[in-house]
Amino acid sequence: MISGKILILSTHAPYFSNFAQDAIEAALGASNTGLSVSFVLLHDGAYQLASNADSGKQKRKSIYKQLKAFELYDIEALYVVTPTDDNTLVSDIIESQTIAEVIPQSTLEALMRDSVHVLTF
Amino acid sequence: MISGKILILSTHAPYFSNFAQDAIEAALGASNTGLSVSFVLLHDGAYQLASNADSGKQKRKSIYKQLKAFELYDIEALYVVTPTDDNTLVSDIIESQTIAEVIPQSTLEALMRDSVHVLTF
Amino acid sequence: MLINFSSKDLNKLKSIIDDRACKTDNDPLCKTTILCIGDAIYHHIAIRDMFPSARVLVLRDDYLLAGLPDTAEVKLIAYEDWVSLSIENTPVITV
Amino acid sequence: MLINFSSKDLNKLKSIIDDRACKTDNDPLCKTTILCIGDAIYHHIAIRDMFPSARVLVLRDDYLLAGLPDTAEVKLIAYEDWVSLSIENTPVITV
Amino acid sequence: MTTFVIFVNTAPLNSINGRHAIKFCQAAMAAGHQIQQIFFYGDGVNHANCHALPVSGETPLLAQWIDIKRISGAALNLCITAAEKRGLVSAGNQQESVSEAFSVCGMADYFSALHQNEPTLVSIQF
Amino acid sequence: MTTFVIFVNTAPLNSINGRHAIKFCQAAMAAGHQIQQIFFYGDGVNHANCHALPVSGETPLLAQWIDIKRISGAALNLCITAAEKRGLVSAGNQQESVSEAFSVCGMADYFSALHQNEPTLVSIQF
Repeated sequence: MISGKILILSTHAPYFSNFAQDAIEAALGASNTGLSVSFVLLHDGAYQLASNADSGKQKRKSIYKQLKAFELYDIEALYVVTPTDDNTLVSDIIESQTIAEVIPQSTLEALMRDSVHVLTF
Repeated sequence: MISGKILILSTHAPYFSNFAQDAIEAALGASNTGLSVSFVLLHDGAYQLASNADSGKQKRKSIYKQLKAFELYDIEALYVVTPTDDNTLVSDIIESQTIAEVIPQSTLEALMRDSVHVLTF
Repeated sequence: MLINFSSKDLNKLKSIIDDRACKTDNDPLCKTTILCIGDAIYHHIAIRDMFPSARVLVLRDDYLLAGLPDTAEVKLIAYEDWVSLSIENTPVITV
Repeated sequence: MLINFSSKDLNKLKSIIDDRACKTDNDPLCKTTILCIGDAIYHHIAIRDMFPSARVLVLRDDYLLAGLPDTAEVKLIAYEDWVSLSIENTPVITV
Repeated sequence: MTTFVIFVNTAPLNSINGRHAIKFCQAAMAAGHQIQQIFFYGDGVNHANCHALPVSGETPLLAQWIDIKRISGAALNLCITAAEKRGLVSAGNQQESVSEAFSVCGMADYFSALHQNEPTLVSIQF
Repeated sequence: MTTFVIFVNTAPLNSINGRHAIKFCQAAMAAGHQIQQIFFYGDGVNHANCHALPVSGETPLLAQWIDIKRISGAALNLCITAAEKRGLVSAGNQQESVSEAFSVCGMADYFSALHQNEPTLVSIQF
């Protein structure tokens, strides 16, 4: 077990609730404090990777752009977990994005077991 | 279409969120105003009929007792819809209760089509 | 009847309406309309498959906000259509 | 690893953990523990069937608050057990 | 012309439903319909908090509610029971964090509107 | 002895998780463990509202939080960003509806606690 590390799981679709934004702000806060942050999009969280979201026109703060800016804030790693069911909508989104590393569920499990602290949104 | 009527659908389990309580208070408020209220428990709302809930010991206001008191407040009808999937837990609860009239889904649909106003919790 | 469906819990929708009831009296005007909003937009195809007799629509703003592809397959509607639908299809039931 | 599961969205649980991973290295101490709390208590049997290698527990207070029958089949635990489990099974993941 | 009665029981941040309600009201007004009242119940009462800091770059929801009231004359009604449970109203008085555009009232204010025998009255929940 | 750091991001009414957190802390204290802090984030900040009217017959959650603080010395930390979004803190100042038992602080107060290299520190989210 290594200390000074945190794993953040983001499981909600963007914009329809505050969870995606809460997860991002928690990640930035943790990174600011010097923690090594691994951020994982899974379940409906994978929908946050849709890059052509109409957030600008609808005057919403872009979730995708905030995720893309993670590397500027020293966030160690941004992952997305391959969906377990065959959901073509989410598979298409994952395939066409380049900002998150695609990992299988077994890697997520290894990440969880190696973590001391985990937050889920 | 008849006016002065309202249909309230309660779809959540009791105690773990505020929805069951919100539905009950809305029903009492509507009845106080003289509206004819039909109150329907469906989906996870059927769990509200578990009469031996340990609410007293845990100092929670009993949902079951409030539903049981509906007739004192001139609430026209209390229904519970037969579950569509085979859920023995909820079937047992529905069978062992006597305060709500058990109706098939087709009756719920007729109730909805006959309503002018519907609230869902 | 108009059902505004904003959840991803399709079992909840199934507990409220049965496909057989989506088209009453064989009158097309009596068709049930299901409008997918919020989290439900991701499930509009599953909902259409589940309720073939219903009219299944999707709120355009939410669909575009999510960045989903605007294909011919999905029937997107604007807020002004939602207003008209609500007037023409009472009662309006939000789930 | 302890997973506090409070939702009825079993797909979410499945997206986080696979049954094969619930028992690592054949070491019983490495078993994943799933504690059903809140709305998840209604689904403890489905969760147990879904994760046969995991240890599936239910928070007693929530189970009794819901008025569900205390049978031998369900493993109910008290808050003091939850505290011990949390210490012995880090990390604690709340879903 | 249709008269709408709007019921909002979701919190501004936790749900997009409040935004739906605002855009719905704006579209209804643009089409010449009337908004009789917007009733805030449950977590919806949090829409009345005038100290809530809007996200930068986003139009504050509260300002949009007040605009709807100004243009349509719709009442912004806050359910007293729900507001008390959430600390927005205490001992019958609005906290200073409640916008003055909102009126604290009982559930009767909502349900008596439904009571009227008007076929052109449509109620919608968000 | 274990030291717990508690993270609460659900609202008092909308979820039972806050009650879980309280009973968990009480059980941990009874077993001789320490609660270092309870950090309120997201909708969890609503736990700090001292005007919220408790349900009759139920023990107010706020009183139980304050008891936990009194007995364990745990800080009740309110995330400023989350509190501002929900109108509990405005222009850096706590609204008068925020209980004095709570301290407004940044996320660093939570995350720096996790930073310490203590194997006996366990963090739990409710």
